[in-house]
Amino acid sequence: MLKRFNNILTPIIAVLLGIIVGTIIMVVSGYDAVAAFTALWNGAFGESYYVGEVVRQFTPYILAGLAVAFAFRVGLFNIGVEGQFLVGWLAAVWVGVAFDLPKIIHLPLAILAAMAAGALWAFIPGFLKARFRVHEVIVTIMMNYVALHVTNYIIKNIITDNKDKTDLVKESASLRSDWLQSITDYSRLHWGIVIAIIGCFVMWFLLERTTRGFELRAVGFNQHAAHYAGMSVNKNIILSMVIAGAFAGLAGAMEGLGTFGYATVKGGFTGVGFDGIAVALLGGNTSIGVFFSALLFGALKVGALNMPLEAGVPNELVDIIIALIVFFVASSYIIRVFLDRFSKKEVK
Amino acid sequence: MSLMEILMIVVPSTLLWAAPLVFTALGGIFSERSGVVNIGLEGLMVIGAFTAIVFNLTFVDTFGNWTPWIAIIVAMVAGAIFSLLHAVAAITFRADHTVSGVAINLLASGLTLFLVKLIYDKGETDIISQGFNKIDIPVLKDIPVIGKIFFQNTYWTSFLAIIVAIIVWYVVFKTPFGLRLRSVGEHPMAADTMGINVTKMRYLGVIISGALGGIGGGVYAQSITSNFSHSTISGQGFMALAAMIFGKWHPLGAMGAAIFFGFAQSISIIGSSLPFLKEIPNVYLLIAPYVLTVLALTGFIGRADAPKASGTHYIKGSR
Amino acid sequence: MNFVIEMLNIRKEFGGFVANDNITLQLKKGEIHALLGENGAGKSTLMNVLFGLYQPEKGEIRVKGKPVKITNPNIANDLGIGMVHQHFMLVDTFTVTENIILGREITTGGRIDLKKAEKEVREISERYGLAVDPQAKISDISVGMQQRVEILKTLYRGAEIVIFDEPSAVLTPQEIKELMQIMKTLIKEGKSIILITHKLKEIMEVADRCTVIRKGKGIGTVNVSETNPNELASLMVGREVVFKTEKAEAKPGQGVLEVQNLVVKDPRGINIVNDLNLSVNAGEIVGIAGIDGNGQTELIEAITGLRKAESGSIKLNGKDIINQTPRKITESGVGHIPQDRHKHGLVLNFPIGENMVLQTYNKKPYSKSGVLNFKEIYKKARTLISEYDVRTPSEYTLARALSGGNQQKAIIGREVDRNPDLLIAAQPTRGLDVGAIEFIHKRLIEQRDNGKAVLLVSFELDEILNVSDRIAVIYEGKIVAIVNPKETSEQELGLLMAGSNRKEAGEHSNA
Amino acid sequence: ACGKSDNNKDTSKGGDKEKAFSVAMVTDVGGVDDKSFNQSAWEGLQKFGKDNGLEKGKGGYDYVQSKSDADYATNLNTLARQDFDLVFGIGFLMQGAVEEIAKQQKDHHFAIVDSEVDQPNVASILFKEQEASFLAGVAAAMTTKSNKIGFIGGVEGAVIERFEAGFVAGVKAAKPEATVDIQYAGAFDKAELGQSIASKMYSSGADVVFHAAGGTGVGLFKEANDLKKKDPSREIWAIGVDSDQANMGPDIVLTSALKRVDNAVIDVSTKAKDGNFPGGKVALYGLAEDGVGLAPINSKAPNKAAIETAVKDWTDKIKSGAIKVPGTRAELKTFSAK
Ligand SMILES: Nc1ncnc2c1ncn2[C@@H]1O[C@H](COP(=O)(O)OP(=O)(O)OP(=O)(O)O)[C@@H](O)[C@H]1O
Ligand SMILES: Nc1ncnc2c1ncn2[C@@H]1O[C@H](COP(=O)(O)OP(=O)(O)OP(=O)(O)O)[C@@H](O)[C@H]1O
Ligand SMILES: [Mg+2]
Ligand SMILES: [Mg+2]
Repeated sequence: MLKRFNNILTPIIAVLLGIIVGTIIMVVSGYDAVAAFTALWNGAFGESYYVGEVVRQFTPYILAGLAVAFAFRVGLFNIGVEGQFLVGWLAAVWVGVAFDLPKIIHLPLAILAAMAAGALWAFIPGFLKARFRVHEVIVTIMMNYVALHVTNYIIKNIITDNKDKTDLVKESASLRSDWLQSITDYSRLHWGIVIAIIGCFVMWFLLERTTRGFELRAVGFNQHAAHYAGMSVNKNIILSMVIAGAFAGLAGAMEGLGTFGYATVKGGFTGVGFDGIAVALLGGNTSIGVFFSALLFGALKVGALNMPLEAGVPNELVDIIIALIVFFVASSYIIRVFLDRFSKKEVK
Repeated sequence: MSLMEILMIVVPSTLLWAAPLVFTALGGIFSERSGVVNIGLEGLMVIGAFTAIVFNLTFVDTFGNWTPWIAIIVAMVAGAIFSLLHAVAAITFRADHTVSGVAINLLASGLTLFLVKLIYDKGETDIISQGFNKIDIPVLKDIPVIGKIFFQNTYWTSFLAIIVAIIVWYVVFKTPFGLRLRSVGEHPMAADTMGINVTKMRYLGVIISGALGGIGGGVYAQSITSNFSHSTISGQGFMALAAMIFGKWHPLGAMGAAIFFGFAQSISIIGSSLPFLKEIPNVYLLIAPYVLTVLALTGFIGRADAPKASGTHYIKGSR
Repeated sequence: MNFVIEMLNIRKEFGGFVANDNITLQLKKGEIHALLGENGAGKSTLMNVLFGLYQPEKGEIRVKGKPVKITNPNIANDLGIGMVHQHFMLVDTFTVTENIILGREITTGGRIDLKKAEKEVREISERYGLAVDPQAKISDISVGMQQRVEILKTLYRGAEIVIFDEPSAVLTPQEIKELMQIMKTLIKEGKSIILITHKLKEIMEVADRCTVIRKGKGIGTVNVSETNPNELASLMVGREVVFKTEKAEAKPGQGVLEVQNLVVKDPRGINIVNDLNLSVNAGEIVGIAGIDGNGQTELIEAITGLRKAESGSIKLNGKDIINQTPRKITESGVGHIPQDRHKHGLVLNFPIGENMVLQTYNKKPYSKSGVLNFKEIYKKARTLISEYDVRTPSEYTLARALSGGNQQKAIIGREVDRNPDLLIAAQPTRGLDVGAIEFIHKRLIEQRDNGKAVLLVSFELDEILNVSDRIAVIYEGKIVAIVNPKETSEQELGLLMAGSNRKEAGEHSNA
Repeated sequence: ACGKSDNNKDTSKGGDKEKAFSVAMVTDVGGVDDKSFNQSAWEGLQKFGKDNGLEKGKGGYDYVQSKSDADYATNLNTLARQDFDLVFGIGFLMQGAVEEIAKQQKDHHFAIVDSEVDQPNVASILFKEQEASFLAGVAAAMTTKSNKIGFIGGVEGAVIERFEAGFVAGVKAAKPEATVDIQYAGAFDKAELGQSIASKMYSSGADVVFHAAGGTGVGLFKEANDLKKKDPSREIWAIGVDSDQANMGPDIVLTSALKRVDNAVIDVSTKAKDGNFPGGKVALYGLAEDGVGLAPINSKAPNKAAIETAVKDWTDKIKSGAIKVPGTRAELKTFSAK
């Protein structure tokens, strides 16, 4: 009981510690911390518009977080979410732009295309790992760069005629909703959040409740034992990357069919994939953890945009706070030690 | 273009690219050989780049020509100090090494940009006036053919990187320190029973990685970008990490891998001027370095084994 | 009295659990002092205290009469105490010499002087009769060799007192013999030895005195010359122990496993299993005797599908199963108690309950259309845990937290419960105490009596002789002899395992 | 139609007379000191603010820097919600976001730089970059001795293509025998790529290199400075872009192709303030509108005077419409300076 309580308390303390240290940094640098946090709060929850934006940001974070977490549970470190995300984004937009279909077919088709693209992109490192034992970290890093250049090339030379931006996806492939926008005062909130939440559930169910998940987890913990038990280690490695890639591709679809509605040529990475790593790790690589850490990230990121304007505080401060929170969560062992000591004293 | 001309362009630019990656990858080797996974190399480079540029801008009038050299020493110290965070988290607080490394990356970029805004009241620094410059290496530059290709229009830092890689190889494989470092990364309990202080060795490994990562960042900023902004270090730390793995945690291997990355990059740049590559759409050249790396790993490098205990915590008395 | 080491009233706790409770052990100069106790009795803990890895809560340690505080292994080394650990403390990727000099490197000009170090290692190894190749990599040498390296490590550091923690658990009979010889040599050279072992025979053979501990408490010290194995065993367990496992005559039935002309290559391309023929019938236990490295592991891995066979045939109940997937083979009726329970047998980070369905999770009732049924899984786990006496706080406890013996019981429970036609047991009792061994042997025989075929691989000749109905001797990848346990002796087996042919072996043992 | 909507706006907002006209901008991830168009835009905004007695901050003039592409819309919207009368989106990357927010915030004015948004409350600011780079091409052609000239582009796109086409046209016009080596880095923020490309160009004989590559171009100056430092007698030049980049290397920066985003920002702001907001229109800024230009020629340039004269000539010809500078590769093919 106490242990479970501490399990919940530890991340909360980590968040508090992050905020405290962030405050100290602000005070030392001569900024008004109260104004900064007020601005942060207002920028995240102050108006229904910002709430909508937070949820909008939260959506791809969940899915990118799941993409990292899922692979992690099978013992693979998927740094390639960014690339899988980009190809998913492009695929969704491509289908969204190129076809004219009823919504009931078009939207799922576009989403499936994104998942398939992300899955394909992740299949390569998964396959190379399984077949040739090539370290997935390097391959996924390299695949990120390849994705960036290839998607840029496709947007410029294949989807458009030398333009930097595709057309808007057709209404029939859009996740946007006038209703959601109207209740949040024109935020870009879209139906993707429903998909992301389903994604959380799917990951949980798949890993914890199915025989396939049993295999994946077994492979993650001990490949030899999994092999001994008759599971195909290679198949599960590839499968885990493919599923992770599908999550990442889905995250891309959120941007392509929801937030933006188009794809553009990019000068560099979006950062969503890399934030996904932090989201997953902060969430302990569980789906429920990813859900909450994505929410925290989304709120902090969106709220931060308001800080320079309203409080004159650089929004990098929020990056510092996020980093500190990750750091303290990582160091939760030491927090636990303190908590244990504390609770022991209480008992006595 | 003649082959000679091509080489005269490709080789120095390869080495220029490679140098910061070599330093940083060497840093990674120290950390991982001691058993601490260091995905925070990117962040350490950021700290190094930031420190070097700020120092350079501030003290260029005092130190003149020597400024960039002193700046990389300062960057080295800053990287070492910053890496202590990773060490404390990963070793003493038993944090997951990867999580802690990610925190280091996030913290480094947030903190440095915050400081840039605080110090300069804008999003990026000015351009330094004294960076690392192109040089011809005296004497060696006159060697026929070789001299022209390798020792002209090049940078001292490139050669420093190669020399440091050789020194690191010597230290890691030929000295008691190296033996102990490696033993701690392979089997910390065995090292402990031999009276080696596992915690101390791991701290040293991480701190040295911070120092070298700092140098890597400082070299990068002062020989390539000339200022510090959010995009100064964008992925080089991960490339260094890749070089380390590619090089199988071996200093000379990592150096070779870094040079290979540099070479692939240079080819992607010069490619469009080579007759036989001219017709190829640019995108193929842009992705060439990354695809080549993957192919190389798949084709003839194959499996790479990390130090056995890397990523684990050594808790005295546990089994 | 001339004690080199005195551990007086030592108490060591692990977060409330008392592993050593007021234990006293006194080591005379020049003696081999055995330390005996069940699994988990606290032997390793006591020795780790002596070696400076753990700090005792209470008690005093004296070296040559002087009270000392041993706060880390360096101090132990300086006091002349060396330890050969139960689980080897060797860096696989280093050479023999590097492992030995680690922490006490010989340098010239800041650089490790490997030449000089190798020379020194060679000198010591010659002096104590511990032949090793100083330049060999640890991962390339046999377990017996590795143990020599461990011993050399202590000698290199000038140890006067050497602690051996279960040194024979991993050795072949020949190697054990050599080890006993080595210990005697050490004593002759003026060293003193503490020996932890579960094998009473070894104690009787080499030890001078024996201290017994039970559940963390000291029971007492006896002179070996004044005692016998039965007395030692009952001191240790606290009750009478039966040694010879009771079993009825085997009633072999039809052939279950038929291996013909099997060839398996190792990664270097050498035929590690070389044209091997073997058959196991229903209702019998066939024991494979052999020195480690003669192809036992590969043979079993080939039968169970964990390793690719090059050629030949493996038939189960007449059906060819060669090079099928482990899943197919398991499902055609093979149970496998693997040699390395941590590597293959268990997912240590899974609850023990989930480990119980490691192969059957995808079958009814444990899952239905791909969805797990935890209720059924844990129900099964509870049954097996009580049936096989697995001592665990609960079925939800991670397998990692169980002791080796209990992990092994869990695996055996799981494998036997699947009711396989062929049960393969590789080193099923390695490192276990007498009580646990007895339990496991009974279960194997029970399987046989139920008309199943059992294939037992063990380096323990006692075990082979005791449990098997037929013994197949493996040498260089071939079955070189099939003998009847009742008509052979340990000597004969030993010689066969070393490659002498049947006739020679028979002559020798007769002579 | 556009004019009408403007008038509507003015009447609707006519009530609060006390409220000063306020204006703000959203930068892309570059920030206001990117030594490129964000910086230039911000300088314009600051100047406008000062000239009109505004304070930095709400109700005056301000900017918000985006941290990713996803932030554009949020930032534009935030500024509109803070009741800035006019909000600039700086850079073609913001096109989609501006279009979208403009549709929602119909009674706010927006402007987009470097792209077109067809909404009644959006002014699209485009530049005739080709005219500035044409002049840069003339300067380059008249400076080169090797007759080899380099062009480094950032990411391929319409804007950079205008720079490229104009530059090549300028070179051809002034010195038909000179060749231009064109290479794109694929990024606007990779100085190392710029440096490697520059290194390649200089070592294969080019002696003047022009960049239209934002931060990537920093590498060009680094390389040129390096070479110059190593061998001061070597005659090599670099040409900057957007703002006057002379301070990037007093010895090597020949001139810069100016894109006066600042002027355009001031112009549109002033018009909006005066009630003449060019909503729904494309405001095109070329040499004639003082929207583009060429920075002063480096005083160390060998034939500075001759270049200045030539530049002056061409400027007049372009302004008068006597020649039309090509803005695409296709147009370049048919271009002739005669
Ligand atoms: N690091 C530890 N943390 C907690 N408890 C421990 C630890 N090490 C040992 N113990 C406890 O101390 C008891 C004694 O363990 P020890 O390893 O000394 O037994 P042993 O006599 O060597 O057994 P074996 O014959 O299996 O080697 C164990 O039952 C275990 O419960
Ligand atoms: N870190 C630990 N925390 C708690 N208990 C531990 C720890 N390490 C070991 N133990 C306990 O120590 C006991 C003995 O462990 P050990 O691994 O020595 O078993 P063993 O019978 O010797 O197995 P093996 O055959 O693998 O040597 C077990 O009861 C185990 O639960
Ligand atoms: Mg023990
Ligand atoms: Mg044991």
